[in-house]
Amino acid sequence: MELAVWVIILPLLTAFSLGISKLYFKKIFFKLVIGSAILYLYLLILVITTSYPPKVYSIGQWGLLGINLMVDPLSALFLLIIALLFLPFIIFSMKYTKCIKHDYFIFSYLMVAGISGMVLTTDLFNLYVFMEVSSLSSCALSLYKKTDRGIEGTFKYLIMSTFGSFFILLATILTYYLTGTLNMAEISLAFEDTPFTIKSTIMAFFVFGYAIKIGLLPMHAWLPDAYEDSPIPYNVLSSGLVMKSAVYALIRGLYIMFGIDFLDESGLLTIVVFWGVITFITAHCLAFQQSNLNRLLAYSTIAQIAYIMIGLFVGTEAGLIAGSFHILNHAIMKGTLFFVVGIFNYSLAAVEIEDIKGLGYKFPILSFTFVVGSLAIVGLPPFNGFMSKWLIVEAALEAGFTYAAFFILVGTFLSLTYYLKVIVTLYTKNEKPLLIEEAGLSLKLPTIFLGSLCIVFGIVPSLPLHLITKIPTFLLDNGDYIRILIGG
Amino acid sequence: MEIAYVAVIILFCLGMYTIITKKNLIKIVIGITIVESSLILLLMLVGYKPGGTAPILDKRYEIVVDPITQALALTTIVIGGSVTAVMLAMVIKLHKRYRTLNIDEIRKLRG
Amino acid sequence: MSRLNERFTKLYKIGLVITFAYFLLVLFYDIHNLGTDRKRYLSEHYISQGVQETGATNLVASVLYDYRAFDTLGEATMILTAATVLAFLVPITKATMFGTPFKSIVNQTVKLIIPYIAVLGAYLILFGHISPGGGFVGGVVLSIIAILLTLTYSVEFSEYIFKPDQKKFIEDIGAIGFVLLGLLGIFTGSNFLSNGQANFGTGNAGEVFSAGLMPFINLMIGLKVSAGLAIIFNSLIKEK
Amino acid sequence: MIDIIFHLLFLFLIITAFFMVFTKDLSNSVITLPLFGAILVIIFVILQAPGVALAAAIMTAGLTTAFFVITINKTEYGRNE
Repeated sequence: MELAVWVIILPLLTAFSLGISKLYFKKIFFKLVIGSAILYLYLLILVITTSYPPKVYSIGQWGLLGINLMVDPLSALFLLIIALLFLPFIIFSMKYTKCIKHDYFIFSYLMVAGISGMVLTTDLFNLYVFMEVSSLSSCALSLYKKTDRGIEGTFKYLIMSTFGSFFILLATILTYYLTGTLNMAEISLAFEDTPFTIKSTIMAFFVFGYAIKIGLLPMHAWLPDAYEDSPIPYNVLSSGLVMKSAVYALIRGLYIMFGIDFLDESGLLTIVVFWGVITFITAHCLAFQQSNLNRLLAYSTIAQIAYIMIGLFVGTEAGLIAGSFHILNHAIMKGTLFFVVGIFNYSLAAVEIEDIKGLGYKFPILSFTFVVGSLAIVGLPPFNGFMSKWLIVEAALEAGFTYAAFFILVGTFLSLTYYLKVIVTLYTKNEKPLLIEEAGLSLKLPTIFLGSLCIVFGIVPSLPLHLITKIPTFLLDNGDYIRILIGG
Repeated sequence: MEIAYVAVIILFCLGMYTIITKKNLIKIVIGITIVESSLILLLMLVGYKPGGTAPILDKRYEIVVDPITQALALTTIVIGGSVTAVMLAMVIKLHKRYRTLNIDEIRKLRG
Repeated sequence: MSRLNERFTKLYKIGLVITFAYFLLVLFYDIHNLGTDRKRYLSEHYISQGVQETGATNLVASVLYDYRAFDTLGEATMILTAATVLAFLVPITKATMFGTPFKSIVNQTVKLIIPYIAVLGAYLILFGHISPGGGFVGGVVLSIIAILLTLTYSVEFSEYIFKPDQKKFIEDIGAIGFVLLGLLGIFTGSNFLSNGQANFGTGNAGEVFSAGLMPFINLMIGLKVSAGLAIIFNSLIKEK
Repeated sequence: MIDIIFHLLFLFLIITAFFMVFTKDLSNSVITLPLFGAILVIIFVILQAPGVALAAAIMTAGLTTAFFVITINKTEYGRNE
């Protein structure tokens, strides 16, 4: 069980030693990055496989006095996403980033350390600290190209994420004031006798703070600007992990500290489902008018995360399974799409949709992966997107949110239209000769790997599902999560 | 003691107002510093016990102020300081590229 | 038309903020008079057994570097990230700062002050677990030396004294040292970052080398923060 | 006696914050920032928090003001429109 700590320490140690290798040992840079990425992958797989009966790892052996780490099936799912996305990200960005490489990998290792810290900790303030680490290093990555628009978009991203963190910090301080502890399990025990109004206000602060970071409706304007001029491999990690870690922190905070019956009683479930429906409708409509590929995918990320929120906040066990499965699927699908767009950008600096006219015939495999990815994200039958979207619709119907289920189907057709727009331009004939810089294998391999994962998880959904079906046992009734954490 | 909580609320809302309405980039970063200082002040108020002494236990004291909030406040100060430094670096870069500090003009020039 | 629109959005935002302020006032009022039986068992434990368990008389340092040392690790990476971002943002052609040529009086006084600042910084770092202060505050005081050099003489002179590569190296050494000290807990059989529990000899509370690994953690963090903030200040000055 | 000082300090804190936000000239509001930080440090000392007072004195009142002054200098110094 002490491997859980290494999941956080290893990326930190690599980031620090990369800093030193930049100065004195320039030769070992390549080996260091790849070696630690592979070691990290192996470590993650070890931690995920030994994660089922969750055990508690207390930092500094202080038990409930200090900070504890715990690998719950939900955090094991996020470690699986890190495992699936991080190595392709490293291989892809080895060749993709032309300019200084040391800082790029220092930031990416710090971001992954921040996210894995957030995912493993059971302490409220530690969650806030690691969220700040991961958001600052993701801002650093997003302004890597130093273009005017990139810096402006990142500035808005940093302002909004700090604004959201203030609300989360305010809520953390108030929970500490009311309960006297910072450990989530003890907070939920101590929250039993706080009056209803105070408890729901603190919950409102948490939801508002995390909604800014997730990009729900009124606060989503910063997301497309942050994605526009940032390096494409970073977009993969950002939409696959950074946004989702905010979703994770929200789910962990609400389900463990407040408990499912309080969420139901305070009406939060219906509010968030309604909020999700409005968000993905507007996101799909806005995505339709986009001509820039990155902005289009950014709006589609907002919509997909709205689906995830609907799935997770339906409140039933099926909803939790569907939402978590969609978290995994969306990370893979968006990863393939962004990687393919990255290769088009790398080979002929394609940014707008018109630039990729007629590429279907020059890059047959890549365009096929793009079609697979976009059909999966729209939610057509043979692919994994369909599986999770169908489970979300089923859970929404079962829990009585019929309007949500209906609007998800409407959303599917809306997203079909703008993805078809891209696919059609991909395959229309294009006379003018294109100077193409050949994309090497190290760019194609990650894309094809993630594309094939789309198909595999679509046809054999039981592969990831046997991990995901264990998630609701620790979230819905937070009793045994608390028993393990306090007993441990 | 109530004026302390009232001051925290006023500072928090003043900082939030500055972030939302002010057009000048540096004023927005000042607003963020104000909100952050108000949260640190709130942390100190939460941990204060009337008649308590500082948490340096060189001798036995009967009432001691809560050390946890001071550790959290130290962490928040350092985090806020480094985030402000990064923001100000971006403000300088933005000013160099767009020759203005007004956020609306930057949006117009962005194209 | 935009004047009216402008006024309307301003009023809308003021209204939003005022309702939020009233909302907070009601919340704090409820919390304040609820707080008669506030449960404070965690801080009671730290106060009563803090000195025996960790050996540090400064309870804030014992919470920061022993009970919740993981927060401090996260926070130390924050400073490293900010320093790397700012060093990365500096353009190749450096900008010169306001070149006010100081008289020799200022140069002389700076030369006299610097040793005292160094002693003060070292005191704050090494006595972190006895008197208020600690790794972060001492580190910032130490970084003031580099900042004074940049302000009074010039960035080139300060870069000549403390080369950027050396500062970056010290920062990374400090960070790795902190993690290795944490790993020391694992190698001796107990968990990560364990200081008080893993009987590292907490000694008697008042002395300098008393709280197990805490003086060394303080030292590492002090080095790291001083180098990091020197890098941050210099790259902000060189920023164009 | 201490209560009167306490109330005055908080009043002065709020006045400095309002002045910082609503002055037209930018360098005025940046110069008021260390004043805001200094009052905050005094309040922390009264609230029995020496470690935090030290850190706030150096970080918010000291270094952040230096960063603001540099930013003001770089942006206004270069203003040529």
